[in-house]
Amino acid sequence: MALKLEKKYNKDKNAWIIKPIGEVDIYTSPNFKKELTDIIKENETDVIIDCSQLEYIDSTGLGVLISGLKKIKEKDKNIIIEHIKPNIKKLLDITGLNKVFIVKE
Amino acid sequence: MALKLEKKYNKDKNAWIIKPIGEVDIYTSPNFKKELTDIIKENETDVIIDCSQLEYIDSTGLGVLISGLKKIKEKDKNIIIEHIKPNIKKLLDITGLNKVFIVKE
Amino acid sequence: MDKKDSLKISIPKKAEYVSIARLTASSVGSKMGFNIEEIDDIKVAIAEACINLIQTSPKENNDNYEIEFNIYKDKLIIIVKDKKGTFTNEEIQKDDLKNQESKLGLFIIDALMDDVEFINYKDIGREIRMTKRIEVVRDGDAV
Amino acid sequence: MDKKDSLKISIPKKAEYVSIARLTASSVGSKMGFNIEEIDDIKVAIAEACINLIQTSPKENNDNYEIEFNIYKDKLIIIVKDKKGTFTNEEIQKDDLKNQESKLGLFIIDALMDDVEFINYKDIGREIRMTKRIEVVRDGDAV
Ligand SMILES: Nc1ncnc2c1ncn2[C@@H]1O[C@H](COP(=O)(O)OP(=O)(O)O)[C@@H](O)[C@H]1O
Ligand SMILES: Nc1ncnc2c1ncn2[C@@H]1O[C@H](COP(=O)(O)OP(=O)(O)O)[C@@H](O)[C@H]1O
Repeated sequence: MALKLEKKYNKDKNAWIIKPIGEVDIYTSPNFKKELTDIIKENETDVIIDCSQLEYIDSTGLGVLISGLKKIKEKDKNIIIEHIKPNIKKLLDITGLNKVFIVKE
Repeated sequence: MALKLEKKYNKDKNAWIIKPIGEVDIYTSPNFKKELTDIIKENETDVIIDCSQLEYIDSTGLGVLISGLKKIKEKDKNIIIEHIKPNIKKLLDITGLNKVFIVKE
Repeated sequence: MDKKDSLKISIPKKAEYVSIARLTASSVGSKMGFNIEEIDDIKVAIAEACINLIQTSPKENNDNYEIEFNIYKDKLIIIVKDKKGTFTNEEIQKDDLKNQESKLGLFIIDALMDDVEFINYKDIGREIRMTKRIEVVRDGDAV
Repeated sequence: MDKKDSLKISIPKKAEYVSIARLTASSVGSKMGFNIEEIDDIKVAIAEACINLIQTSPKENNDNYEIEFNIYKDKLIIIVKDKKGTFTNEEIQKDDLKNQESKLGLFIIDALMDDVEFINYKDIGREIRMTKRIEVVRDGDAV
């Protein structure tokens, strides 16, 4: 399965929302990294990752999130992870990343 | 995926209806053969195979149908294949079995 | 055209594992950019090749058999092989086959694949070699 | 407990094929009777092992790597192996790993599998060997 990325600006929240649909894995994460990095570079807002249709993420995908977090913190903004499924919540718990990111289920 | 078999007697049509749900393949066809043979042995009616939820059949499954047809013809009854999906219709066409069985799409 | 990649699976000669061959075929086919109907053809054909090999294998030969997926830009060559045994003419000629089911299997493989060969290798086994060509070269979801 | 069956796949060291390892793992796991969450654990762990091996493999070694599924009544042992190369301590010790992603991968494998070993074989390569036990022996849809 491949990865589709939807992104839009939400005025109410003053945040960019990225919605990965499918799988962020070793094959698709380079593209995910490019999109996330571009959004962080070009904007001065928080970034919400809407994970309602993210079926799977591996360590390379988590690595992209961590690297995005480092970049966005330099601008005093944040990454918020929303609507994650239990299988992905489990990975954030295992890796301790649940304490690093703002995670809303 | 496994195979589930539903069977019931239809009074209006005076026929037994077998509905294979899933896949009739080299692994599941022995069981399908047993069920079909039993129904033919124990009854003096036509047998309708309702294929609306048959996703896949291989040569071993087609073999079961042929062997059932031979047995039921000895009783002057018939096997009617109903609601088949295009992928399975294609196999009946390829093998010429569309001319041997009564097939209703 | 040069070969790009090759995948191999080795599976027990048992009915319950044929579905793994189908699954792998479907995954490889979709990565290569075959359309849904073509992927289905490949799955169905590979299953028939596995069935043929399992059913013609002598009981005492319970080694795994192998399936090789050779991926080219414009075609997929699938080789289903057993390191022991030979095909007899009986087993591979549709016209004089006594066994009804095997006949059906061969009809199906022939109809769905572009090219099919049954090959015996002296002392090192036998293989069914099937080719499916990509008519329109598309981009798959990978490869 | 005696080994029942063994399945092997050999795949190119490329990102796009890791999904085939996941798919095969999921299919084997379901046949063995693991429950849905356990199957997911196995899929996730095998992917991390593949990623680790692909990413620590020197560029010039582009041979396929292999995954072996050893099926026992009460457990699955998965071996992800490369016929060349050795793991360095750098690569397999979570505590002093510099690379953030690899560290995550090792954490994940350790948490999801019952037993994990990184093994170097002198001159004949290296492997990651992972065991998942079936807590309750159930009937799978096959095997
Ligand atoms: N268990 C964990 N595994 C990986 N990263 C973690 C974990 N817990 C927290 N992190 C966070 O990931 C981020 C990046 O980690 P860091 O060690 O700084 O990476 P690097 O050394 O590559 O720059 C940090 O904010 C770190 O706190
Ligand atoms: N293309 C075909 N392939 C297989 N079976 C077919 C085909 N066309 C018709 N059949 C029918 O399948 C049935 C069984 O075939 P038959 O040769 O009598 O089997 P057997 O010799 O094993 O008893 C027959 O009714 C036959 O006509």
